Amino acid sequence: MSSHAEHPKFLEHHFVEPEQQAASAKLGMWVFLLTEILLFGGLFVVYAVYRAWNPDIFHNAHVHLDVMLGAINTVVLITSSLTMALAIRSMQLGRQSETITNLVITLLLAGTFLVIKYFEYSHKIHLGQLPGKFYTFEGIEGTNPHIFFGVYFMMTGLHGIHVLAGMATIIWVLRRTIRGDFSAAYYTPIEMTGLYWHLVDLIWIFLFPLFYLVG
Amino acid sequence: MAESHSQKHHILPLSVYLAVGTALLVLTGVTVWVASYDFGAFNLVVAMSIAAFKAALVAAYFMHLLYDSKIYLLILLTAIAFLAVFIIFTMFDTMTRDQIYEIKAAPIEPDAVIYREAVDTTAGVTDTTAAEVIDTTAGDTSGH
Amino acid sequence: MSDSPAVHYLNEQKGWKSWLLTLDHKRIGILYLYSIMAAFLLGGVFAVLIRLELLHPGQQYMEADTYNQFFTLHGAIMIFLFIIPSIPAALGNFVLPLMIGAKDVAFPRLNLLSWYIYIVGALVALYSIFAGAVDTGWTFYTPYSTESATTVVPMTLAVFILGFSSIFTGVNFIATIHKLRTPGMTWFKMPLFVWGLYATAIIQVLATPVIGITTLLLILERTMLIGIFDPAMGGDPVLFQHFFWFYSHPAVYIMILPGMGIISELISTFSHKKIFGYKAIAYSSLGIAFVSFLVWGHHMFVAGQSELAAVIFSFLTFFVGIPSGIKVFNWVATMYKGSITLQTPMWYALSFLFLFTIGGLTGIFLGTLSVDVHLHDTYFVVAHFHYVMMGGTVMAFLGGLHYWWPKMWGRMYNEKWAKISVALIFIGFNITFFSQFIMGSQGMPRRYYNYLDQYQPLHAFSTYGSWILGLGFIVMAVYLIHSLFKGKQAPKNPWESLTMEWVTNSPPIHHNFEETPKLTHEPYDYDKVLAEKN
Amino acid sequence: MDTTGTIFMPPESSTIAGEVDAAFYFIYWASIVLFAIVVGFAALFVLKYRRKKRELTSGVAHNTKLEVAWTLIPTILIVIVFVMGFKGFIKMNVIPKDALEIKVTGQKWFWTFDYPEGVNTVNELVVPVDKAVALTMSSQDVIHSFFVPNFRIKMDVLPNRYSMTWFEATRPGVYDLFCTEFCGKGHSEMIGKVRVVNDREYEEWLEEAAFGGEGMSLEDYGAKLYVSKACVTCHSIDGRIGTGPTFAKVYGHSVRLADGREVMADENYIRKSILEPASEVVAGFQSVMPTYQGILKDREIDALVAFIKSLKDKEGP
Repeated sequence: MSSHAEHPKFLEHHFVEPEQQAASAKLGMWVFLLTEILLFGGLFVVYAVYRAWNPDIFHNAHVHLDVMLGAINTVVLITSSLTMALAIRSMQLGRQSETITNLVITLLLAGTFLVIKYFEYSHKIHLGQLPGKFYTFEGIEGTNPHIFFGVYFMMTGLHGIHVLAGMATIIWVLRRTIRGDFSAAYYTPIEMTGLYWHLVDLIWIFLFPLFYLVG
Repeated sequence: MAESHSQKHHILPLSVYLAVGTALLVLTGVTVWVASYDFGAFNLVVAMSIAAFKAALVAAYFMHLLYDSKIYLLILLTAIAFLAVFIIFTMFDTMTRDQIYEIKAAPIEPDAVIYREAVDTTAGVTDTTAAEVIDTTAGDTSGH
Repeated sequence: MSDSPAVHYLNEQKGWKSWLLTLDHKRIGILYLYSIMAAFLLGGVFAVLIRLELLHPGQQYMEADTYNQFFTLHGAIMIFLFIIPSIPAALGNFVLPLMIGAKDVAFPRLNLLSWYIYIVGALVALYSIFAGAVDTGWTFYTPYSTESATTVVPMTLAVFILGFSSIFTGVNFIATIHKLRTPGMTWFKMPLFVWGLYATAIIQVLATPVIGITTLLLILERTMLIGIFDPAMGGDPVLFQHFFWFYSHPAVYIMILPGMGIISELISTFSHKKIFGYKAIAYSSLGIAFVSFLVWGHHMFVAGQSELAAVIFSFLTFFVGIPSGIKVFNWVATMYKGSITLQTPMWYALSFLFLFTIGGLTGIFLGTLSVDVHLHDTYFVVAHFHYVMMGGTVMAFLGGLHYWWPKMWGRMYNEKWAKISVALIFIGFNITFFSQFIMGSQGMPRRYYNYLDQYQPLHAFSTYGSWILGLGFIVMAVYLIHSLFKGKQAPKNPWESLTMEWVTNSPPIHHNFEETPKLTHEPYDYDKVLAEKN
Repeated sequence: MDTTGTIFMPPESSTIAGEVDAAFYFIYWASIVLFAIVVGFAALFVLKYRRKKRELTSGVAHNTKLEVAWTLIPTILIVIVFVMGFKGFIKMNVIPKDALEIKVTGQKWFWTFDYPEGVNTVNELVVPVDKAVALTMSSQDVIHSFFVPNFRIKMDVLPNRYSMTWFEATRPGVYDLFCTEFCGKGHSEMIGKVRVVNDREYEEWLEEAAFGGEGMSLEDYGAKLYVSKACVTCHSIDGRIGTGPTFAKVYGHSVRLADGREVMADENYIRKSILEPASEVVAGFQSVMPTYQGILKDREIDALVAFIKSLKDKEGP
């Protein structure tokens, strides 16, 4: 099929050379990240509009979020981002076992994030600090505090779904790493997973202060 | 695998990653710490500035934007620019509805229906609407 | 001499599995073509039924609720299932790699996945039709859509799913255009259709996520009353309109930009002349894509948004008109001193020029603040967007379909019947929709099941037109299907085009080109190439 | 002032209409010229440059003068058009100080107009000629839109929010009033009239509108209200099924409700159906009727009950 003398196994037929394939993947991934930013963007618009309309509600309601848990989760997610970056670096150097270790740590940290989020959510559900018609909490002064919790649950919920999707992808590249699919010459899937994971981290970096700190 | 096929990459030293990671953790501490002081309207500005700086670190080092082709940076900036357009243009409307008539700025009845259910439901027409709203959400295809 | 190879992409592999699991962009393009044609048929049937009901005031043969569901479904199907994927996903998929000399798109598996997502979205939409069709209008305005007893949730879910199909096509095309151009094809040596697809893809990836989040918020508003869009829960219905139009205005350019790209190809090819103002046309595509994001508020001049916002949006709106105008002038200038042949695709290009100019100019009326206050939500708007969407995009799509038909199937269609069909469509279209400009400016509101007697003659006129229009499409379906079996063998390059897809065989082989094609001239160098040949 | 209308525009009947039409026709003629240029040249080239033999074509693809011209001239035109539209829009949005203030309420599927004198009307807005009328509008359910083609005004009517518009009618007459934001089943029936009268007639009308049916039988008064309060939009009196059940042969008959109960249609049932329409919905119909609480006075309800009572033996068509 190919006239190239050397045609590595990972190179798909419609690409001429590995650089072209890797650059295409990266470009596609970045464009996909752009769509993710705009997907979340809609919720940032909702946040901005309603915070500007009801600053008092956002202030009165945000004190009901646990800054400590939020901060711990930020640390967890940032650390996982670091280990993800290190996983890629290890593979760039061809160190397969180091990559596996880093990916496993990333996965565990992601799990930790979700566990903490679970405790936060269940506490709120218990108190009735919920969106829309499920809102039954009575301890917040001002008009329509349910909107704050609606925005909170939507943004952190969508983020949580992205964490889950990220974990699924990490498991997939972990399996392929163990299988020996990757080398210093080809590690595009890990790199793409990394980009996605860093974006999930990036979004949390904004969510944390917006909800837990300034409200 | 022949050397010519290996991916072009710039391998950062481990120290850079660790330094950036540490900086991110320190900045997390800083943002929590400054939040305990009240700067009034500047609370948001301070918090967002720190967050933006942290985000820039992640993008530049973890996501390799600093070393990669600038097209990826362009894509990221495009996303941010269009998000800014979305926010700013929408708020042109939401923040200036009272320019000519103040009465247009706010809802007639500020409280949502869930806070009003104790009130006599037949007294005002608005409440009937709200009741309808809650009714129809019970089932998607009711009324057929 | 036959240019059809014995083995080509259509017969290389056989059986339905080889189609459903194909990674070949040409086959995926064909799969899309079948799907959108089915959607077009369904949407078209709704259109004919709507026009039939409006023949006379009062009830003809359907209830008000049925009518409301029909116009909603007509809009939703035509927009989300037909027009948006029509040119990019069907024709674009087929010709984009061929035009830039590539073997495939950058991500063939993602490409197939897009089609499957489209099918899932279409099935959810179909489900919503049978489970009690939605009646909100394709715009889903709150709080009507949060109160309506119809299947709003499945339909908005379908829109959400279809959005991802569109996003993935956009991602794929951007990567393809950036990375897979054949050696020597620089940005400004790309065919203009590729530029059109590129600008379209940019809008697809920037705008479509927002309709995703909007439909998600609407679903949550309906199920949980989160209070973002529903005034009864402290929400703001006008905010919904901002969200909706942030996507849906740029989406209009998702529909028209690739159409403009096709017209550039057709006019240059059939005038056998170098395209006038290549860079102006290319840049104006990007310009339109950019400005299209700044003007959504012109759908909301009387919606209760702030007057300041309305003024800003109106001002910016006019600047979409300039690049569109530049394109039209460039096309006309291309024909000057050309050597024009009037084959079917050129008839479509000329129809486009006529109809799109009307559609574009009537847009100026609607962008003007005080005039829009009068015309907003009347039949004037209905006529305007049909002139742009159908007179523009659909004409360009049909032009492109006839232009690339020989390449797709290796067969020629009957030129005489094709011309009869284009004439019927052109005449029927104008009768159907020009009358709507008049009744609209006379005050006839849109989405009316019943109407006052004074509008009856124009409504009747419009309905008669729709019959001619429908007849045109039936004729087309017959001769196109006939051509698949009995059509003459198509040569490699029936139109003497200079773009790269005409270098390979008709139909092309699985890998498109025997060997990586070399760029010997720019896409519209008719002056040089014709001189060499003579 | 154009009082007969043109092929495109209905007659001008308000102070703003002339300005809107001037902008409309400016764009109209500019468009016709541009259209003629584009299509005219295209047609000319098709005729003149049809391929005869395989002619060579020129490779000229630029003409700076031409390109600047076709960029600059439309730009100038659109700036002019923007300014025209802007001026009219500002006028439409700034209400004169001495305007007569009327509260407009839109609901499925009729309009209610509340006058400062305490009078209210349904689906008929009566205003004096040559006097600015300010409309403060809101909706009780979904979004509606207030549109009078002859006045060239339109404004959406939002639930739980106020929106404003105004007009000054210049000619007495009766004008169509449409709802132009899709609002459901009865959207196309949500049509009212604007009756413009001179000052003397307006005063007389106000007095008459305050009339509570004195000197009329309850039944006749009810028949009058049946039309003027827009019951007619959804309820027939000849047995036809509309958005709501017919009034014919209801009174004194038993009615099956959506929840399965059977009730006797007596005075209490009818009164309750008017004031709390969602409480007892007839089987086969959707609960879409708004309450008339606050719109109808006691005596008016009595009159409607008497009217419905009079239809108890009416045969269908």
